[in-house]
Amino acid sequence: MPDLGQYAVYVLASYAVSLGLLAVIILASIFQARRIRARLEEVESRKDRAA
Amino acid sequence: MIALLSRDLALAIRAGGGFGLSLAFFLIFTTMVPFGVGPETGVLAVIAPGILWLGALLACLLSLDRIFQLDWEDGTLDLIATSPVPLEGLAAIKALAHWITTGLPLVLAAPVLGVLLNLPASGHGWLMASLALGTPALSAIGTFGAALTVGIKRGGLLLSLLVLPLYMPTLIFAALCVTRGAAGQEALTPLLLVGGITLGCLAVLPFAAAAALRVNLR
Amino acid sequence: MTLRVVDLACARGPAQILAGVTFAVAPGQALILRGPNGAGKTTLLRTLAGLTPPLAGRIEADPDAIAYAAHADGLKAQLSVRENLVFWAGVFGTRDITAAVAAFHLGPLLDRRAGEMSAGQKRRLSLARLLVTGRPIWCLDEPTVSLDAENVARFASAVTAHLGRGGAAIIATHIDLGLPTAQTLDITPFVAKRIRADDPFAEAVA
Amino acid sequence: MASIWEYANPRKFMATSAFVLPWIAGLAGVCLVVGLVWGFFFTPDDFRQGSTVKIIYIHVPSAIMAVNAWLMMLVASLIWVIRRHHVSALAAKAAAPVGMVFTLIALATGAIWGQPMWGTWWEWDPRLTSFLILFLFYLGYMALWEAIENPDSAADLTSVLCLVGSVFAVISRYALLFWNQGLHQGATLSLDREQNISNVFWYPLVISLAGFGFLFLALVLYRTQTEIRARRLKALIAQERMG
Repeated sequence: MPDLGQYAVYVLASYAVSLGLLAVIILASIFQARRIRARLEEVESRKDRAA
Repeated sequence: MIALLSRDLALAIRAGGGFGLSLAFFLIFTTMVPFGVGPETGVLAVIAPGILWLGALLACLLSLDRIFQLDWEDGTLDLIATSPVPLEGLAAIKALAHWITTGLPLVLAAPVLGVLLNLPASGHGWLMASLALGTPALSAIGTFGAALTVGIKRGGLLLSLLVLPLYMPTLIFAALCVTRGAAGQEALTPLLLVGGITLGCLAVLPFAAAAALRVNLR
Repeated sequence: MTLRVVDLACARGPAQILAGVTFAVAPGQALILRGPNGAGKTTLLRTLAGLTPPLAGRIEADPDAIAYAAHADGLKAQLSVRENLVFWAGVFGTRDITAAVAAFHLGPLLDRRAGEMSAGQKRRLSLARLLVTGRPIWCLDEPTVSLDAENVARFASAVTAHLGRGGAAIIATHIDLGLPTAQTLDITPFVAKRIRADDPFAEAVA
Repeated sequence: MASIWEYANPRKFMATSAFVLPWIAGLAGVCLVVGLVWGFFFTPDDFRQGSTVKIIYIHVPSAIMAVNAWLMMLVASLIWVIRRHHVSALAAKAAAPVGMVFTLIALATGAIWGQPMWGTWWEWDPRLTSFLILFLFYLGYMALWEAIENPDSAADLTSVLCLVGSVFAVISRYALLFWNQGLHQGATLSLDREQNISNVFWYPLVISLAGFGFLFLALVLYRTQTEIRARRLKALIAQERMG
């Protein structure tokens, strides 16, 4: 772990916030994708059953 | 087109409270500032230019969603869209009507409120000049925002979110102009820049507003 | 000056409502649009008026020939009858409103506010507005809603007079107006009820 | 290579993006890890700024990507308006949240970095403030998408907003320079100057910038797939409602 000196808290804080925000957008995209994909499959199967 | 303007002005006076509404807001906003900031005239004099401009800007913002909403609801917008009057003309006239009923009274009332906030005497001229040059841009941008959100129920809040970022350049230059004017420094450059932005808005935004109206009328 | 519509396809939002609509309306003729509610009468009229761009097909008519009137008749309650008519005359470029006022006996009502009038009187004012547009082809969407029998008869005679002067009318309505030269067009066979043809999301995207 | 006009067909876009996406995501991961780890562990401290210089590996790339995301949305909106290219409109909608997050990262790292250097958490510096304004533009753009029911009208209106917003964003940028001289450092990565910062910082910075770029591309492709499925879902439900 490099010696970050007196500014350690700032460097670590900015890395933590940034990686955190990236995680948020990535996870949000994944969950949204799963939700839409599930609803689409449900409606498509409903359509196939009806046809 | 003249018929449109005269009707809008007549309607504004007869029904919408027209000139008084935005003036009343501007007065109330300005009187509330010392309650929040404290009565020291020294402090007020420093922030007066910015506060006066913010008051004028918010007064314009408040009356934006009424620009198309009434005509949208009673079918007038559909009928005008099928008439020889181009939608670009309609947007320009609506912006002009909004400016006359809202922007112009603010320009005239500003010095009085400037006194309320202890604006230095040298600032009054610049205040009126910057308001006179800047408020038409606020009306043009506001008409564009109103055209974008006309089809949306309760689109008023969204309208503010869309329009306020577009107001920033005008606010920055105009407030700067009045601040420098009040401090006796050279304030012509920001004033010309405010005028430049306004001319740009008046030239382009009616077309953008008409495009948005056509989409909403589909 | 005949209005000819060839193989017209109309859409409302994401859905295509009508397809293959073909008809012609000669001067002096009226066309009554029949069909269940929501079948697409309003969409067809809005497409004819040029508000909604058609998906396909052609509308052949003289430019600026079609006047459109919907339920919402574009009248301002705070303005008087005269001011409303003068306004619409200004918008459509005709100067004189006396003909329209006389045609619908609005003389005594000229200075009354539109908000203070009965449904029948308001309908007469909106018809006068149509006359003020000076356009030969009227597209009317349910013009006789909220009208009693006596006003419906007066409306029918007004349309007949318009036809007499060489105008044409396309009216979406459920009631029988008793117009002499009226054809009827049932739009049910043209109903499409599918996603717009130009919408690429109509079929599976895997 | 197939021209982008073929990708107007969502099915073709889905097939190709499904194939390409894992590679781009992998590249993004590799570049990010290499760039950040190299920058964080193996570069010396700056004589003046000490270890805070390490924040550069996130602040500069995210700021650059925040602006590029808006430019991408502008181009996608133009393609939609001119060629009715449905997928590009959805790509613009998909890119907005990603661009917003990059703007947030740039703002957060800028503010945190500013604390030790300028002594305050938030400094009304022209460049930092223009990112705050960009953030508001993203909010407005996304809010307009959500507010409109009919997808095609939403695409048209948001495209007009994006065009007009871009002009005002540029004007605001220069208005801010006029308004407050600012403490921000000069351009770190300008191409015209021969030597921006010493090489030892430069390589990890470019790699992490590539990482951010690929990450943006991967996220946009992934989210566009979702938007296409959502549009397909809406079409199916509309069809069902029509009976």
